[in-house]
Amino acid sequence: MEKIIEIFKQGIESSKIDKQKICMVSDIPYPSDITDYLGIDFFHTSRGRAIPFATGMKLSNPNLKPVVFIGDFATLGGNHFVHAGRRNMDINVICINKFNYQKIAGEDAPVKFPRIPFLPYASFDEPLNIPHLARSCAGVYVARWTLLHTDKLSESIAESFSKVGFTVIDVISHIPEVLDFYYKHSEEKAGEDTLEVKITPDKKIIVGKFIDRERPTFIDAYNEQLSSVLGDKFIKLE
Amino acid sequence: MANTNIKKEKLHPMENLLRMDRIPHIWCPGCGIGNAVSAFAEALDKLELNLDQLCVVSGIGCTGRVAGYIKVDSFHTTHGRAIPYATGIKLGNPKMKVVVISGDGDLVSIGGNHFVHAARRNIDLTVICVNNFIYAMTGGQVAPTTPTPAYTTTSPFGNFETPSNVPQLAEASGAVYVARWTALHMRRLTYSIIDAMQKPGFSVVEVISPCAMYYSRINRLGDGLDMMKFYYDNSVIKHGEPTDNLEIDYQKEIIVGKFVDRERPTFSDALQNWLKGKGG
Amino acid sequence: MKANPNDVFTGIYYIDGDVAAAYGALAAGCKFLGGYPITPSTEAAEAFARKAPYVGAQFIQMEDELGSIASVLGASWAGKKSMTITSGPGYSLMMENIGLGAAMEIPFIIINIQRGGPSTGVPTSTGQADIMQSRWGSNGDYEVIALAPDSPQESFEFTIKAFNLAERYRVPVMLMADECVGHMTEKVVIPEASEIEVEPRRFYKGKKEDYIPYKRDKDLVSPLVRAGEGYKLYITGLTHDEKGYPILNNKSLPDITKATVKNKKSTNQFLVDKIRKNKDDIIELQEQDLEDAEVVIVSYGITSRVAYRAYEQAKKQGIKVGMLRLVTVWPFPDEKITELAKSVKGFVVPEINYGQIVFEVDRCSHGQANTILVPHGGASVHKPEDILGAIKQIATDDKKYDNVIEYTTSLEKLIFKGSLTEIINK
Amino acid sequence: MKNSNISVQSGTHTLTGCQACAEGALSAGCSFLGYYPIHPSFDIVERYAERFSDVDGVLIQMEDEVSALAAVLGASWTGKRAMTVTTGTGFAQMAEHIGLGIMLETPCVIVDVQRDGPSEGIPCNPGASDIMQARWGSHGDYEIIALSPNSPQDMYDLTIKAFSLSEKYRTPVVIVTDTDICNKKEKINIPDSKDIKVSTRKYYKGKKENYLPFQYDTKDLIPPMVDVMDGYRFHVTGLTHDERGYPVMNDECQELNVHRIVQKIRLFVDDIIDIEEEKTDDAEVVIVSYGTTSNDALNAVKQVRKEGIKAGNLRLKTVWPFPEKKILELAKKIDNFIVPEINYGQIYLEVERCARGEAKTHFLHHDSKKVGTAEDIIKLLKKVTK
Repeated sequence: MEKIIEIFKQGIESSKIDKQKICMVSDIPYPSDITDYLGIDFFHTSRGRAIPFATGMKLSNPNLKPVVFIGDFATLGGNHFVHAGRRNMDINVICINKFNYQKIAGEDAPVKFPRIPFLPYASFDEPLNIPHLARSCAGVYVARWTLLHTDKLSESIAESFSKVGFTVIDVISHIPEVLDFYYKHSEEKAGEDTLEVKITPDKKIIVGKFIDRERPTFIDAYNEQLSSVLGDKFIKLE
Repeated sequence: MANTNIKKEKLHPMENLLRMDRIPHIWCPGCGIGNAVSAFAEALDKLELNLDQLCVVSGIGCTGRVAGYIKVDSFHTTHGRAIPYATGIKLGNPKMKVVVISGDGDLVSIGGNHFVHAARRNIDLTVICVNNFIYAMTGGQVAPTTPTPAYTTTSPFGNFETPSNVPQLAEASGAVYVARWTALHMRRLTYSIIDAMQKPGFSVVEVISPCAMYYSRINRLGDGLDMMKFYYDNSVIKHGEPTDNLEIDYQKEIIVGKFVDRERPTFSDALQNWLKGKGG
Repeated sequence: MKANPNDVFTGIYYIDGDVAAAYGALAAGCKFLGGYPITPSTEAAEAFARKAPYVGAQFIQMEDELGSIASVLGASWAGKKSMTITSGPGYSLMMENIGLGAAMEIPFIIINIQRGGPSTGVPTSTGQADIMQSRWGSNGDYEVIALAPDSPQESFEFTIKAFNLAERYRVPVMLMADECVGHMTEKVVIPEASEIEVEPRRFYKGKKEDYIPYKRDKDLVSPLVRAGEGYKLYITGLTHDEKGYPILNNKSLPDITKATVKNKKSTNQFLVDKIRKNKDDIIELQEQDLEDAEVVIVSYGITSRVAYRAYEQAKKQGIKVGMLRLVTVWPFPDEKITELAKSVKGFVVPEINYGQIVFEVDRCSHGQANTILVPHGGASVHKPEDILGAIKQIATDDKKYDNVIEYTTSLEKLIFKGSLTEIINK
Repeated sequence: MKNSNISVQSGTHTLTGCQACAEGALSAGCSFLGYYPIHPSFDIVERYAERFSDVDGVLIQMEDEVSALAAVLGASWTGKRAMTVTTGTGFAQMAEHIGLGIMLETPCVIVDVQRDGPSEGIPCNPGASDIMQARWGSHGDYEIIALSPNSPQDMYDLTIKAFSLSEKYRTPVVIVTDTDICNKKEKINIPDSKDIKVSTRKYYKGKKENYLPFQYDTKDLIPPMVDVMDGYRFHVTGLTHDERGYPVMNDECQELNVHRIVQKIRLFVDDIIDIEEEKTDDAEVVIVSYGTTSNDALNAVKQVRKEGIKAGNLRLKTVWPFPEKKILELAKKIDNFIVPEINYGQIYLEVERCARGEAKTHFLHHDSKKVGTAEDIIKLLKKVTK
């Protein structure tokens, strides 16, 4: 099983959340034994539409806890990310971030990068600063780890389950050699201003938990606003 | 009419910039979009650009109709896709100055992703976003910018969603110039547009505009001019204010000013550098 | 099953087709609407938003149509009857996810209030040019059901019918209304809940361990479960086998997925078969004077109301004319047309487009009868005189034609001072 | 053409279908490629990325397919030949902008590398199930030109042809190909640059003041075009417009606009349609095939001819517009049509329609696993000729 899934499993188990209520929604296919391995439902949607899919699930059944895995997030679903954050949908987002940098903190990567046919521009098309975007669109929990920060990542996942609202964990992943290189050049700075955590070739990769705050979720706001206007006639969303 | 050398009286001070054969326009009395167009026309006048090299692209909506009234090469495209369309024009012909004028629903809701990514790439576009807090063309639906708890036709019991903060989104995505003015800050708005157009890179000017027909009618806020005055009187100019603080509350103070003005290599620059590095 | 009285706003109303559709959806037990404003469908979303809090339904205005349809798919898997409502351009944006819905076999409905196209077209006026798109718009092979109402009353009734068909066959159902129906205000009678038949969702009833997501009953439809109940669902838009596991091409797979590829049978065939084989149960037609007809008008949606006028006028003039109205446009009644073609002289197909369903009619008639198209670009409806003209043309012409005849409408004559063919030949 | 930079690598090369497509685009002077990466179309991008500086081209990876086509349309108005590449799911997202391309009468080329099945389907298997989508995928009424190559060489030729047609008719042109052809490596011949002929779009030549972006009474119904920055200060809109490009929303304008757009293709079908016939002169049964299936069909014809069955093959190089007359002409001579497709019946319906009951039409589901084999076709051929 993929490493992130193993860590995810640890996260679920240490969080004591009712496993049955978790729905994993992703726009990347995972091996079909994932459902047995994790013991949860898995939905593979069309590219980029995992977040709105999860939004629909959450609103139809507010007891569910959708977890969205997005692959090379940065592009297709960006808008849904921004707006789900704004609404504070109770969804946990895990971004698998596979960026390519030959150079980190001024040091060259020791390995040759695999050929990436998708990104002829990878070397200059700047990647999004996902934690900062998540903060700007009002996510309640924002963290970043590399895949090699196994324990901290699984703790983070467990913690995000205890949060109510839109949580984002930016997981840096790559082929093992590169990942090792990234890991060595990372630095933990909890609570760092997200503006500063942009990944650039001349700085270390900053990891850690950046944001942890409270905001009413979409469903709370909906229930509150409509109860205040309609009173008893309103059937609450539960 | 090619050889009429007789000097006619001008029908409009901006006659050479507007498509006079399409006037009267479709906007309601008291709408702020007209102000934005005036400010834009004024800016063009002051900039003394070669208008042949200017191109205006709009999406759909009330503000989307702006392209149809400005007498330059103008495109009225599909809903939310003004920015990618403009990206194509800019990259296809880098000499062009491309301006996107559209509304909040078009740019931030359906076009949010394009907004984010064009800013990230830092494509050399100027975006003028007329924010009237509502979808006016379709009859007053809730927009991502609608403050809580304003009433709209699709939030008949009051809006409960947190509104988008356009300058913050622009800044977070990487825009190099971000400013906000209300529709009555005509002079400042004009100079802001001039600045934005002279700045290479993705620049955003947000114009807070009243919607007299829907937003103010549903919420009983008076006519367009009342609202315009209200926004003007309740605005506080704070240049360089951190964009976190720029959320707009319902009928409260609005912070305006120039918030971001920074330098980043544009897409074309980065592309050229990359090509040089490749030896090409 | 009868409708829940709480969901039904019984009474006599004077409302437009959009609002009627929203009431129909609520009556059918729809509990989720993910929408995005677009003229001319917005009134339906507004009506839904006004009523939703009273019946425990949820309306959300998503950031775009791509998002709204995806949220509808999610909501349906979470166990609620769900729908979205849109018009042409939004419908085009939904295409990818309609395919996903068809592949995952999710019951949901889309109400498309058609407007004049292509592109932005004429937002505030009518059109019928998305009919073929509703059948073929997404990539890959799938079948859908499409209904075409012609009045606000039908807009109410067909929405319920659409939900019933969607739940019955686990398939996306399109309600292809048009701007005329959507914005037409008429008397609408909403009956008592006890008079409304509602198809409940087919929930799986067996043991949890034995559940196989795409194991089909006799009618080729498989029962559903809700997400979040411990069934460990694996649902994907990739081509999948009975268990829902993806079937991938062995050669070019990443290593992780290779292990899971075994000899599996794709379920794609069933996506088309479950509709094609149940066609007779799905298709609904309205027939008028077909027994001795020489000319048959085939129409659907708002056009059938105009065609009816032409039909009456033709009757008066002694032409043996019949009417065939397609209540369900898709699946198409192939056999019915083939059968009619043997006995009639020709078909008249008025459409607010430049030829879509007319080609289907022409195909099914196997060259046995002539087919004449009365085209119309949209933004208004046909003039009955044009349809009448076409009826006369086909009734008096004994020649057999090799292709669909295009009737030169009065509008075309007016605009182009003749027909476009003449401009070219000049 | 203002940006007529073309880059032709004349000679014989061994290329995959994807690479041939990129070479074709470069030979046709395509200088803008907007795309979103999706399997299996990215090989085209890769090849193009290696060489795009030769044509002063621009290559941009947009954030999704919706914007990829939007950017292509925008670039086309700057006078560039522009294209985008995608596959079924991406093509579905482009639906809205195909409509915009039609409405603004913008020349551009869309390459759809089909894969098997609806939605995500089987990404690596060939399919042919987007054929109807290419024709009907966007809302509203329009006609489209779609080409279907069957080999890398054909891919090269048809890509050039696609640019030619799109420029000539001022319309988006779709190349519907599939993974099989795109991954197949074959020898292809790239001719001398002087032997490559690409039509250029019709530019407006009259007085600036008199320019009408959508002039309707031209002889060929195709209005002349200008580029941005030429100083015409024109306005175009996706709304229904009059000759000036200004939105006017009534049925007369709709007729003026949409009917002309539809007829500018329908009235020139004879010029557009390109078909290949194999032994249809004396045939009793004709296979109607396109794309990769046509190779299998040709094999089948070859084999059954040895056994004395009079079979022929009609290959559709242009799938849309559909060669109605040709089918009817054949139908009158023969008894049976066989339509093998990697789908559950799409072009079959068209053949059935055009045959007008003169010949029987048989559908064959040529499963994607069976691509490269002709047994099922031969079997059916034998069955119908018995």
